[in-house]
Amino acid sequence: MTAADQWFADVLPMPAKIRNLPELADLIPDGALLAVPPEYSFVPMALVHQLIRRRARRLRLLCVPLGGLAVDLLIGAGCVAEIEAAAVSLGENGPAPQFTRAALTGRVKIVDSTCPAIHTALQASEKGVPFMPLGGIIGSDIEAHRSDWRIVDDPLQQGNGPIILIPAIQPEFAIFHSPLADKNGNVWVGRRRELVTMAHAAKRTLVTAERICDEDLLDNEQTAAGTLPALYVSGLAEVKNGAKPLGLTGCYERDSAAITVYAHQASTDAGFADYLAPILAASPPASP
Amino acid sequence: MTAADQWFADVLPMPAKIRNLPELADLIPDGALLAVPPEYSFVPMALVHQLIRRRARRLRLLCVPLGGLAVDLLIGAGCVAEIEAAAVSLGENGPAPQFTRAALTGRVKIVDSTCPAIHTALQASEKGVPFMPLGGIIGSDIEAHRSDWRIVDDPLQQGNGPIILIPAIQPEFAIFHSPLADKNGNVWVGRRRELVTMAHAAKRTLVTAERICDEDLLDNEQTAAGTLPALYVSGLAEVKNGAKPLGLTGCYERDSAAITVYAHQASTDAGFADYLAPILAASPPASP
Amino acid sequence: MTYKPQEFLISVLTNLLNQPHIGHVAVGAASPIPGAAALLAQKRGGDRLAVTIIHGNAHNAFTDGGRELFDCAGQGRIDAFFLGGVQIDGQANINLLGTGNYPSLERRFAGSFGSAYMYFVVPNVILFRPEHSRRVFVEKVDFISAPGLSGPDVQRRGGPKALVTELCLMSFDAVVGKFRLESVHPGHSVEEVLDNTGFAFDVPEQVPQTAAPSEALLRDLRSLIGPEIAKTYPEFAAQVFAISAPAKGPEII
Amino acid sequence: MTYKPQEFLISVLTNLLNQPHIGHVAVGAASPIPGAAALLAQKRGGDRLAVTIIHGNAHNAFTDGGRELFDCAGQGRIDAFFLGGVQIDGQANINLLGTGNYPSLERRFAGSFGSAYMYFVVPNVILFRPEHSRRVFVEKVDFISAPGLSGPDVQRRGGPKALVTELCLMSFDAVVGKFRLESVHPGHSVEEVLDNTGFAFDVPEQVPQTAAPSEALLRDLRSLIGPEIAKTYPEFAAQVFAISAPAKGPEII
Repeated sequence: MTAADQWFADVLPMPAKIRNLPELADLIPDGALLAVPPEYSFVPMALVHQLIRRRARRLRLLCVPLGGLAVDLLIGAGCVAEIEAAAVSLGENGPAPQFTRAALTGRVKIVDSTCPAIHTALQASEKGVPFMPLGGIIGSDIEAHRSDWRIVDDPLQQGNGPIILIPAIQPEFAIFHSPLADKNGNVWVGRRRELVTMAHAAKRTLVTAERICDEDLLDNEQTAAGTLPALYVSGLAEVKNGAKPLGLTGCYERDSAAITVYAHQASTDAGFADYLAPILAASPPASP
Repeated sequence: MTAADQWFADVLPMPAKIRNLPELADLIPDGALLAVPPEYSFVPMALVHQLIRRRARRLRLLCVPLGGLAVDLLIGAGCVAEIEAAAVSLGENGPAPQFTRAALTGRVKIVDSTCPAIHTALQASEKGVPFMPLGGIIGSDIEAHRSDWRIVDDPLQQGNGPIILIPAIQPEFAIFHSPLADKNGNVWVGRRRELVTMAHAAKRTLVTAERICDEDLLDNEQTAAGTLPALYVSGLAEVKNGAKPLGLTGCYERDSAAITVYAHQASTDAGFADYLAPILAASPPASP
Repeated sequence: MTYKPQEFLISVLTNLLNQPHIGHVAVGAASPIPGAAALLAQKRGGDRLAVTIIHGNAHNAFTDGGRELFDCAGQGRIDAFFLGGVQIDGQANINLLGTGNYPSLERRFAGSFGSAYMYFVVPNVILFRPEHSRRVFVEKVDFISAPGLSGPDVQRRGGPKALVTELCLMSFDAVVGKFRLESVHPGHSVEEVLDNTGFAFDVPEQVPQTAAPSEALLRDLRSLIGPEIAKTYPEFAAQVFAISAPAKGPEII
Repeated sequence: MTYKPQEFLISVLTNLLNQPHIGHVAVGAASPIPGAAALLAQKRGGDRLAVTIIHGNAHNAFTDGGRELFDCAGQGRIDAFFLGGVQIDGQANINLLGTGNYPSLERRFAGSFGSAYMYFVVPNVILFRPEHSRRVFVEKVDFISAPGLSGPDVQRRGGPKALVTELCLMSFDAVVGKFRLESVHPGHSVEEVLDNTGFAFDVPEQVPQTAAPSEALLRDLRSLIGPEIAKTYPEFAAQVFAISAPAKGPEII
């Protein structure tokens, strides 16, 4: 798809980009490569639930760089064919049960990476270059199993020895949930700038937000500094509590008790099915 | 210098990092490689004046990526041995007279570059890698005269053809003038994020600020998003009107009339000397 | 309806931008005529066209620093961009740096800016250089800031598509590596273009006259775009549209 | 003065951090004991030591997203970092990913995180793994998340300097590629360490006992660091220092 095609399909007048949650989830086709933020960074849980409800299949997940509850749920619900991550866990609530099981059974293809390699791969896409170099890693078994990574001898020939080149990764979609967006499609990300890199690297970015305000976030130097411009946002939906049970900076804390319950239930197939049932049965949150 | 040495020398308790303008300028030795922001981005004019007063010599300037009034003044005042830039001009006020003359006489070594190559070279230092690839540029006479850049055949061997590798540039100092810093050494940069890259890439960063406030800029998610943490700031001085006659977002506009006067005066040696005289004679602005 | 030369050029550029394959145009620093054309094309295209004017904050959504323009173009998100040149040659090589035998220059200009990159990655580069003279349009530029053409082994999706001067509109065919005269502006002739161009270019048998701006276009330009471009280029807006600057930058923290 | 096992380990780590060549220590996610040690070392060193705790915002000045930790380390601005391992072997290779024959694993853990990079660029990596058993300390790890040693051709300024467990403190000598027992914690013996370690390591003739935390250190830890670490690890602070969580995150726009 050319730049022009993409813009044609995508850069509609801004108000048309504001959608409801099911419309947003429907934009993501089965098989899509999806960049997902880490547990500490604006995880779009409501959108993940909606993807499960619409029975998304064969998704390929890129964790930026770590996976957590969202990824574990999608795996358990059968939405995932492949996952690349530096690690997947429920953080302080322990291992990610469905991920762990999938890894041991081979039901999901797992591409193991390391945090800076994932950041670097996205930065390469952000800059439109086919690869970027990264220090370290040589001699790790991660590298030994990554046939897509390439060790080359110092291309500057300055005696710096071998270095790894990480190929660019261009996700088809980046998704996240923000505390605040505006009606023009600009989205607050604050200091969570991995979301900026994700959006720059991805072909399309879909965002849910606690609130969509009338004031343009770019009209004020202070909010502009922490804002991803609408230029990179293909779809936006207002969803209250869209990160729960995970936390959202300044809005609500992580519900550790709820995640402990999940960790327990998800450790068996029956328990996981019980956890999933109300998500599948729920109506998507109505748009305001 | 090892990381430990640098920290030892540099990470003093924060209040000790707040200095006055002459102390700040004295930290920059003759011969230093200095990253200077572009005309639109927080140019530290008062610090430049102070460098001229202290008769700094043999400075090497890296314009990020464009040079303007600050660079022209430093060249005219005899402070500069070498300059790397994608372009140098006074913007809407026309050519940079002292730069132009120095370029034609060969008095200053000029290393011609192109904007994204300078950003890329700093990003390489920011990531601690020896180089980064960059698209385009092949076949430009810029590239033909850059023996430090290297064209290699697609190292991934995916048929992408030749690509340029830009070696990392690590400035010894990054300097800029911010509208606001805090007493802990954190500095507001807003959407001027080239300053973040400059500071990450440079060994040391010296900042002047219109105002140093008591509230910690990191204590608030909104201001934190546009703040360079003190971690990267080696020296900080409060200097009112520190960017004048250039503009400073939200504080004052560019004084175009004053720069027109400069452009006129600087077009002759005698006129430049007249312009310089009051700067040389002035006492540095007193710290509050 | 009479119009100023700047308004005519804005009209020519606007028509070049109002094409279905252009979804996002970026305009570099110190480019009031291209900037006004971009805003006018946006307005007349029902806001389908996204416009980024790098100069100032008024029509500039970038929040990731100076590299974002180049990154954005590298991502394929910018479809059109303007470049100029102190010299432009028949292979569409542009020189923004100086004349003479580099590095021993006779005249030195600011430098190449981002041209060496943008020319490769933006699919529709419009060369805009009002002065149409043999001083500018030369057989071969003294310094290639950015080459008009690249060999088949070089990754390149971008390049020159059109050239707009005070005399005419040309297109550029990258396959044959040559400019082609598309139209001559009212009041000028093919001969005048030939006389003032130092490189060879194709001249079709019939060369149409460049369309003059319509009344509707001029009305939109003066009433809607004038005040907008004044936020970025107050002096230009005062001079061309007799509009005094309204806008102040947003307040900082 | 009595102390809890966690307080003892904090004390050991604090002493490792309070060294002139360590100016900035970073602590990864889910590391309350290293986090408390870093803050205590900072306090007892007269605030000379810079501390970054990645988990949450309380002691985390980073504002450039998830990559800043790695970029900062790549710049040489981080002098010390902590790593662990489900397995650690005698060459200081660490395994954070799983046991078995990768990719056909017997047990799967979260993954390697940033270890494969940080181990190369941070000069003083402290391996911290309380459980001291032959299950953890093996002859050869099943999967090398990050290698302890690299060949002479590989650029590497970082690597393991010390290993702290519930039983002892070891140092690592990258030249000979071997751990060395530095001290055994009170209540434990060299034999116990030997029995529970699956790899060979150097044992000096005299093995001192690891110093117990001083009263002053414990006072500082409980009164000054407890409330601080509670901002990041409320459950840990409640459990070890009987301090309930005070802090709320800063308010957003």
